[in-house]
Amino acid sequence: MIEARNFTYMFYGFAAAWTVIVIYVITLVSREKKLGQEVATLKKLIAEKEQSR
Amino acid sequence: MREKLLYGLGLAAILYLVRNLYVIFLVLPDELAQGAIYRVFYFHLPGYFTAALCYLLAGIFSAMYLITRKWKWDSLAAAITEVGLPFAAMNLITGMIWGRIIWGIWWTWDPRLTSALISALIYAGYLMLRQAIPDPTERAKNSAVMAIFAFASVIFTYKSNEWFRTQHPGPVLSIRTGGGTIDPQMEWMLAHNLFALLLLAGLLLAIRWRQEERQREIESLRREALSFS
Amino acid sequence: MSNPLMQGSGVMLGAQGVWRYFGDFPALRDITFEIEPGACVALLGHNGAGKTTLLKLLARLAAPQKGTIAAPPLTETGYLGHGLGLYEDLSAIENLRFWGELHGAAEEASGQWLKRVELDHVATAPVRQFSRGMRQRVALGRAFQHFPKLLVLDEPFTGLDERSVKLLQEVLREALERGSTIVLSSHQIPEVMALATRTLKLDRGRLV
Amino acid sequence: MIAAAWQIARKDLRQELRSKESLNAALSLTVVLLILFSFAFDPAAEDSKQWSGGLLWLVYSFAGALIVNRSFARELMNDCLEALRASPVPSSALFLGKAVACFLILMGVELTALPAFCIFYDVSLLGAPWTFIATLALTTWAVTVLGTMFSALTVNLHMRELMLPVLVYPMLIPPLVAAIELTRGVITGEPASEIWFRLLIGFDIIFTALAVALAEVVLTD
Repeated sequence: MIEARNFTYMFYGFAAAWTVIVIYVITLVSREKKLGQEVATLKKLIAEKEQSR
Repeated sequence: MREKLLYGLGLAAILYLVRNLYVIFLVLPDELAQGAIYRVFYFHLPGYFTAALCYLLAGIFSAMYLITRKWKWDSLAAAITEVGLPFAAMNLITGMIWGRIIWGIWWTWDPRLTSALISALIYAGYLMLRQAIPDPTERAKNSAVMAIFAFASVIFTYKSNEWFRTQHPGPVLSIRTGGGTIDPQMEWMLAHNLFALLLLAGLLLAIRWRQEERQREIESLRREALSFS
Repeated sequence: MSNPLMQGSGVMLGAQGVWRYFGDFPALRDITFEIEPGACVALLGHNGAGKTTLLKLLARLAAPQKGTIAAPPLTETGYLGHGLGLYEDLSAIENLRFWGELHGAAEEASGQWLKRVELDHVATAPVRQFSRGMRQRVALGRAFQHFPKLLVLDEPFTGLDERSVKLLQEVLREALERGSTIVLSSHQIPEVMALATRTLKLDRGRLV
Repeated sequence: MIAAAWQIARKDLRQELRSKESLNAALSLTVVLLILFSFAFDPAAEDSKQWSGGLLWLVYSFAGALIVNRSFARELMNDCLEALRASPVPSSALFLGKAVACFLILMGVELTALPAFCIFYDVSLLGAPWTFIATLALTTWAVTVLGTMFSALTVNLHMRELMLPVLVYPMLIPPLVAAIELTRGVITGEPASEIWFRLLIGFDIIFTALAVALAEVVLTD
């Protein structure tokens, strides 16, 4: 169905569109991890403080 | 429960997009004048609408924050602005690639392109402002005000640009033209893909929103860890 | 308008179930109190207990997220925060006139204040050239020159030289005699206790 | 309200005239930029009349960023901003007073630098002086009203000098484009479309109203 005319650029277009989304999803996932770690350390810190009081 | 809902939403969005890609590539015919390249249009236009909807909602959520002073609106506004930007980037990049073929240049200072770029810059500025304010209350308040100004100037830029000559193709959707300029089959595909992108944006929003709430939780935990010592 | 002759004029001052948050973190938790007109209240507590936050609420610099604050309007409030609130490039008299105009003080009040704090000879010199003690004496005028019914002072004794401490005690006593209500926070317990008619103590955002 | 706004504006102007902090900086920046641009773009070129108006507005908007930056920043020393908030002045009056002071200072800088521009780039604005003055006033107000608002929004940031232009310039593009087109019309003698004036006036009205309405929110905690 697809003719060859401009086919490469069409491919670039789709690749670019999806790369943007994929990169964003990757940043989201990495942030998710970082946030989880941070909550854990802070909660530990506060628990230690409560004990030492 | 919420986790499962998110996974479900993600799966639905991906399946829908795959189905749309199949139709775009293998079912729909080429456009006569442009050949295969016209297909980026199925992401170009829905990407733009998704971003525009995000901008609009960011303005509404920010106004809601200022009225109710409930944190949820602040987090929602932050999340949706950020989610809107990749879709704006999708719109700009596919547009540039299309322009390279049809106009022979990557970029032209056409009013519509310019206003799309300016809007993206303004909202990137909004995210920068959020990053720079450490106090959560001040951050929520000031960025909500900025979002309202941003929305006003996006509308203003867009409207003022409509007055000028443009080499960008005019409206094609039948809602604006009264029908006739676009094959109904193609228009249906646009609607399908817009729906798919909105689904994806909704999923990203849900994830980002939760992160924003957790970020605030971290800030108050940190404050608690540092105080009363 | 405030009038020095309105002896014992009552002000409504108090808090009812007040909460104020930093993010999700409550800096003030369920604060309720009432202050009778003409009282001098010392607000005590450790650093970070919420003293400054509470004073800002009383001076209507901020609003609570929950609960209500009763306080006189801004025209009848004198607020002195951590900063002196003086413009370095303007002279002492220009500074006082500016703040006086904004608060609706009488026109001659600024000059009288400078005479009162023995700075009338340098009234036209820019504040930039003043020593710290001199600045503090000018800055007091910002809160006092319009004879407010409510004075809200955040750590007014901190960093004052001896002369200014005496002066501050004097003007506070005068204000009390005029019928003003005073709320102040302080670390200098002896100086404050000489004046205070009652104390409020904050601990971790709670009244104790 | 107007009286209070004027008191604030007078105080700001007096402070600025004493210290000349932003006046000197803005004025020397404009002159330096005008000289620098003359190397990038040849003022003797035939088409110089087409772009010299745009260059002028570029330079003016840089000067504007310097001036509005100081507007709320000058209240930081000795916590004057807090003292102002504790005073009975309505926030909208405080905002308007500061915006008016910025407007007058920026107008002063622009008018002082104007002869240098006319001489360096061999430009005459006398063809349509009133069009130019109206453009100057409307655009300067657009720059100062939005700039002062963002000066208030960014006043507590460490990087406010950097943040302010990044946030404000994209929003100022429509009025600056209008000013460039109108000024080009004055310089070349072929009057620009009236639509640009409407754009400027519309921008001024909308953003002044928005800023005054939101001043209360921005200036109270």
